[in-house]
Amino acid sequence: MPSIKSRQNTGLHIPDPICRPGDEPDFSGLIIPEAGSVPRPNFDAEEQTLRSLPYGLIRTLDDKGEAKGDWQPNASLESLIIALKTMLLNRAFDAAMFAAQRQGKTSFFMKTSGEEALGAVPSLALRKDDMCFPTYRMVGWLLARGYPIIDLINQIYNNAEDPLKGRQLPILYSAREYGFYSLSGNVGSRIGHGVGWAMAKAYRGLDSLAMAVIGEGTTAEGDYHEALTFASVYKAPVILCVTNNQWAISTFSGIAGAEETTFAAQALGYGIPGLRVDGNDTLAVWSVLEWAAKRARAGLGATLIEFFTYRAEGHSTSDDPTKYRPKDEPTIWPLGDPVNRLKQYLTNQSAWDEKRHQEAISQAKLKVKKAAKAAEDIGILGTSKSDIEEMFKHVFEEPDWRIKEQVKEVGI
Amino acid sequence: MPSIKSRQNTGLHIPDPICRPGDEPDFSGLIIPEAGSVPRPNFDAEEQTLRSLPYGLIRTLDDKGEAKGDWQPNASLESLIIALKTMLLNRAFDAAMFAAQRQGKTSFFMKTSGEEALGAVPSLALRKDDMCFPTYRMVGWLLARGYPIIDLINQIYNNAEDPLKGRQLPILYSAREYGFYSLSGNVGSRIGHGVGWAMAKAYRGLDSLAMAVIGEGTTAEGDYHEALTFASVYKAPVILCVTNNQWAISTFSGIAGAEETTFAAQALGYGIPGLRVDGNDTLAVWSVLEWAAKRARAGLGATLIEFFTYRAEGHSTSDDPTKYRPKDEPTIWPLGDPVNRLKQYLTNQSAWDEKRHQEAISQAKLKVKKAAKAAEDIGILGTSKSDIEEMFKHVFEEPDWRIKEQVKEVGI
Amino acid sequence: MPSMNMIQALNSALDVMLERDPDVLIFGEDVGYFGGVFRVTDKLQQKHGLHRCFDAPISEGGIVSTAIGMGAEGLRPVVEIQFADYILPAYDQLVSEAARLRYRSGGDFTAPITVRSPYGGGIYGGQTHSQSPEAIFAHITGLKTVIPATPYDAKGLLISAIECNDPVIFLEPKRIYNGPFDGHHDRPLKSWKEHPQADVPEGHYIVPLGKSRVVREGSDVTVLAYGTMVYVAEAAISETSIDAELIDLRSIVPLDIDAIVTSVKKTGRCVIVHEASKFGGFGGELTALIEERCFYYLEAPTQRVAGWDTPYPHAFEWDYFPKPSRIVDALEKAIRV
Amino acid sequence: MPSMNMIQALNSALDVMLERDPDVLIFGEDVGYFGGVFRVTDKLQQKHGLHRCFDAPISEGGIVSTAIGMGAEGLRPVVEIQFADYILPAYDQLVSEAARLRYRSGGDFTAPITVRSPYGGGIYGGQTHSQSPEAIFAHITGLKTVIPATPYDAKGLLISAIECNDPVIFLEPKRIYNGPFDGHHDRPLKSWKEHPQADVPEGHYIVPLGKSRVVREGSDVTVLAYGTMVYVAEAAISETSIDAELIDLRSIVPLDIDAIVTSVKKTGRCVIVHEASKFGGFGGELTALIEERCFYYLEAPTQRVAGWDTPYPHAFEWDYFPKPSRIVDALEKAIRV
Ligand SMILES: Cc1ncc(C[n+]2csc(CCOP(=O)(O)OP(=O)(O)O)c2C)c(N)n1
Ligand SMILES: Cc1ncc(C[n+]2csc(CCOP(=O)(O)OP(=O)(O)O)c2C)c(N)n1
Ligand SMILES: [Mg+2]
Ligand SMILES: [Mg+2]
Repeated sequence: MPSIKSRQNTGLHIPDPICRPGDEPDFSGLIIPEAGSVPRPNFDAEEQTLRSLPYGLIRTLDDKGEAKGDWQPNASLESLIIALKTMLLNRAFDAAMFAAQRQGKTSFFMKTSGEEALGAVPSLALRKDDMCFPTYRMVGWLLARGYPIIDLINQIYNNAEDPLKGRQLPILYSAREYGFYSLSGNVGSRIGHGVGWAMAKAYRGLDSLAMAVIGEGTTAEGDYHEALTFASVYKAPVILCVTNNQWAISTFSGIAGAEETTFAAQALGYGIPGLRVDGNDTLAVWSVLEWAAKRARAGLGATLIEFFTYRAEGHSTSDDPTKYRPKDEPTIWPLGDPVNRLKQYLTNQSAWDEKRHQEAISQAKLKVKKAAKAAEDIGILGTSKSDIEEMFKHVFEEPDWRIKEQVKEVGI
Repeated sequence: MPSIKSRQNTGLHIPDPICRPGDEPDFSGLIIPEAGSVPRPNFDAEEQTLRSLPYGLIRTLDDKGEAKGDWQPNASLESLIIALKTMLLNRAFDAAMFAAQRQGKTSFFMKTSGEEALGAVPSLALRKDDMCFPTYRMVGWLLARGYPIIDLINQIYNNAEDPLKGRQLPILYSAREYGFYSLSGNVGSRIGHGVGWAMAKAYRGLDSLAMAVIGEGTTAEGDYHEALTFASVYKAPVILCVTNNQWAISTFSGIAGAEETTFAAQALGYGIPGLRVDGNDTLAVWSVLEWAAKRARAGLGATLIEFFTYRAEGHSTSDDPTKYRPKDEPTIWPLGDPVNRLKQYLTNQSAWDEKRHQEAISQAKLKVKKAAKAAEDIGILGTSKSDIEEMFKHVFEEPDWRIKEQVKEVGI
Repeated sequence: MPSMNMIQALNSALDVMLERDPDVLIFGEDVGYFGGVFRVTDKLQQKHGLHRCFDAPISEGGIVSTAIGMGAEGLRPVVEIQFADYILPAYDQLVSEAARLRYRSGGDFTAPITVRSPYGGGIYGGQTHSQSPEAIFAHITGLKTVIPATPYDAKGLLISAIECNDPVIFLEPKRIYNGPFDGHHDRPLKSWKEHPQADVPEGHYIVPLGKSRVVREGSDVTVLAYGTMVYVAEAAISETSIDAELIDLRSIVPLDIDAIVTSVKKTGRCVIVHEASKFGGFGGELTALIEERCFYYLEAPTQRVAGWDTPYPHAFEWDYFPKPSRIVDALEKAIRV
Repeated sequence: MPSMNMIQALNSALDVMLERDPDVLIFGEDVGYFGGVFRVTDKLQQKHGLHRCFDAPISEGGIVSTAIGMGAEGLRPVVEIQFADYILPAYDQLVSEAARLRYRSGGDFTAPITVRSPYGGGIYGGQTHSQSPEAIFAHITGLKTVIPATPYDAKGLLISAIECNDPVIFLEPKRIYNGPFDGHHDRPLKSWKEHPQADVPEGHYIVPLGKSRVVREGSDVTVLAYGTMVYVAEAAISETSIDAELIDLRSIVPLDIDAIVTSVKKTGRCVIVHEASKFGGFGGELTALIEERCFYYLEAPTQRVAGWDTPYPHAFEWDYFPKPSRIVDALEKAIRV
């Protein structure tokens, strides 16, 4: 048995990020192509012609907020303004709920900071009959579609009006009518449901689609490969997305494979297009979704999209990111902030200005405040909850004798 | 609810092979590059420079049995003759054991027909301290290393000398001393063990490696992706191989994704080299293994190799392939037969001739016959088996009270 | 009425449901053109179309996951896992997703899927083609687990499972696909032909989930079994002069607790038989339920006859498989006092 | 002797083993630089090196699979699954591979791995951070399942698990990481500081697998518990005048059957407590074992107090979690006759 010392001469490679707390944050190794430099193929291009896309980075908005190149969405300025407002609402919502958790009104919360475009934009770019299989950082999808904020907060507070009846951890929403599939604490385990859903739509001869999203850390789960395989084999009308926000709790993306290649490159293994996109660039995000949706609706199958972004804050209310990465890393993220970049673009287009922006922020805060107040009036975790019978419902469609006996035992 | 009829207008794509029983077999869609046409990069080439390899097909032996191009193994003619003899032995073994199953001497058997190179060659090309994580079609590995044939048959007959003590289905061998990891009926579930084993070797600072093999059908399992992920992230010294023999029981490779791209292309998603090789071409197989082994031992990490071959007979003794594919498909497989091709090459090199070939066949048959006779003398399934105590051993290192009580209950 | 073996009965159930309900579709490894390694889906693709019954990649997790998504959308997928031993890669999908979807979404999404899988031993399948995993499903709230023991039940229960709006694990005792097997492996094989339970109607009918079947009435002792063990127990009983009441549970979730309790209160004694390893198996739950509900009626400890606490060993098939003589011993023990 | 909470005790066990045995290494999600979401591996990477304690991809199947390969080679990997709820994607690897490797290879290969995972409820973790999956491991031949309930045991049992040549599932009751929790969620939290079982030696010592611990001797009724439930049961007992004998099982495989039988024969009554759902839970097996071995000593039916047969509901945490009053009821029922 070799001594411990000899093990120090290990040949085992363990990826390790270049910066840790106390170090100067450094993104100099990041290659960021110019906005507009990636050409946009026809939506029905053969996969063989698309094999360089995973290694590029589709960007539309440049540093000055100008839209460059082919990847221009079919989105009106009005709808882009809605996207911006949704992101601002998302931010106000996150701030309020984060504070509420700190005040003990709920047990847990997760913010979307830095990734706001990735909830709002797909919600607007896709159709009402499409279904999103989201991650826990996509509340923007619901906000964009007008889901009542109070219901989000009722769920977070698990109060008597919680649409999920107190059964779920905060933020694990479900809203079928809004195209938002049931979340769960397990990461990755619903990506294949998106494929199955999409196959069902194709089976019915309909042209609606599914979008299923996973974090870059979670791509290591077997579920992800299985979903990609089924999507490819059956040409399912599904848009599979990886939100590469560089971090998975305390773990940098190198532990998920980012040292070796891009996440979009996974597409090559399944013979489907793989797009790598600046996730903080609303126009680019919108445009790639349009492209992939057109492809899916035309029966040409799945697309994999890597949204390249940055998780600007902690993983959740249980996390302190300064324990494992430089404190100011978020502020120097070279792809900027999705809100600022869209704001700049709309301002350049004379469709927006600082005053309207501040108004929108105030309105967003007010909306959230009102909803939070109303929800709080109903109650918060510990002071109000659904009827205890709800604990026993929906295990099955009809309760069996075990449930019936246990309901009695509880004395309901 | 749309009527059944409207469902006939389904948009769901289900891959279906072009030929079924009764059809003329047809491989005209198969693109087969000329032998020698794929250049051999340096073993330490950067992954970025290797991205076309998964779309080619590395071939060395041409139709006339001449060795072409850069992918030439460092194998002597003597060792190639050993490979050939091993393949002939494999064939004799398969024939004898298939017949034995038909005669009721065992419950089950699986042949290697058409894939003989893929057991024998790695066994010879890799080192004694390397470990193979095989599929059930790789008995050639053991034969090449001189594992006693009688012990293989004792295992298949589950007789009193069965090294696995009657616990395993026939052919699910385990032979640590011969670098052959324990097989199991579950497909795919040991590929990650190969990665773990390789990581252990690297951890110890050793330069031995693991080779882990999976069928093309089984690549759809999540285990496969997880193994590739870990292999890539930790740069494990492992050679991951996909035996693409076109079929998974009755299912053609299109159901595993072959309609969309090659299996070697999966490598691109992990940033590791992906080689696609004519699996019936002994020289090419040997050469790619050398290349990948050199890379692994140098600390450059994993390689994925697709062995392109054809399962020339039924899946197992339980299977009749004429139920789902044209009867004569095997005979027109355009990449020929590994034995014939190597024979032709060695003959061209004046290292072999028909007479020696026939002698080798006779010797192989004799060896197997002797071993089978000796094994049969010990006993066959139903007439001889390990001590019944063996049923209860090795559940744990030390039996707990349950085992002890049950041993008593059985009355041992 | 046609006589069907269990495979034909299952095939008929699938055929009927494909015909009746356009939302039903079937997929799994080798189930399409080939019709399944046990032929349960034979000719269904040819009859109903490529998209109604098709092959799937070798990915049990992917199969179940895809089925859940389809089920959430509104289809009623029926998937086959080639052997129950290979259901484990899909265990997370079944437990964390299928079983929990209705509850966690407040009924917003459901998983009306059926997961068929041949299970159990006695076919020289060795460690990985012989296991009986029912206990790991019985413990999971939100899953139903059904195990037919006759062709009639196989069809009627499978139709019930497909029509059920909850996820159902449907375990098919493969040893009795072709004939009832009484555990005497050295005697001639029986076929279903002569068996009254092989009279299977052509069309649609159901056997409700959660209702057991009294195979044989009796007053000395209650015997609880399911799957192949129903016949092994029947044989064992017939080899004694004990007047045992044999109950085929048919489904372990929902469990027909009333029938069990009524019978045990009548007989005061109970023997439970299953193929799975004893420790932590479903027999423990049954024993506990009986003790909780029939304690003052019990005249002897409940006996469990089960597989040993070892993996399923190929060459020791008949040493491992709970054989009639072990059940006879248990019956005698149960009535001794 | 230093006072340690359970996290510190576990950390110390890992530290000791990394120091003693170069074949020991640790990996799992977030266990490296950060030291684990519950801090159990805090500073181990910094102290022992990047390759001795490192982060893994989010892939529980991959983590266990990799560990098995390392274990087969000769290393002793200790892996963390961040929450026991997330162990399911690795279930096939644990059952079909880790548990079976020694047996099927005739001892040629073994899997001396330890799979640590925080489990159980009472922390407002909701459905997917609160489950107790021990029953699905107990049924699997070839796996050991260990559940410590004190800092002293946590360290001694973890060292035993790592040194064990069989695969061990090591479930850590996360509710008592920082202090014993008696189920009275509305009372002030206790810390380990004052607890005698928090005196934990710095160095190497073991608590053997398969030996239970008598928490409290008594003669009226035997109470079997493990994990957090040991303290809830202790509180319940103290709220009655019943002289109960409380046994902390410590490991459910191997199970200390002798201690259980001796105690139940003495008291003639038994209450079993676990957090997992009742149906098909480990309490069923315990009840059956006791009935089989102590039937003629039993004066009342064994009582099971367990989680309801529903998923673990976030807002109903304290309605779901088996609380002292439910155990009090069971104790009273058990001694009534
Ligand atoms: C199956 C499973 N394993 C582990 C966890 C614990 N966990 C929750 S979030 C998370 C990190 C996910 O990272 P990523 O996929 O990158 O998503 P992000 O949080 O960055 O959006 C982990 C490991 C889990 N919830 N489910
Ligand atoms: C986990 C698992 N699922 C399913 C099976 C049943 N099965 C055995 S072999 C096989 C086909 C494997 O095909 P492939 O991977 O192409 O290997 P080949 O037989 O062609 O060598 C299947 C589905 C199994 N053994 N294990
Ligand atoms: Mg992330
Ligand atoms: Mg194959």
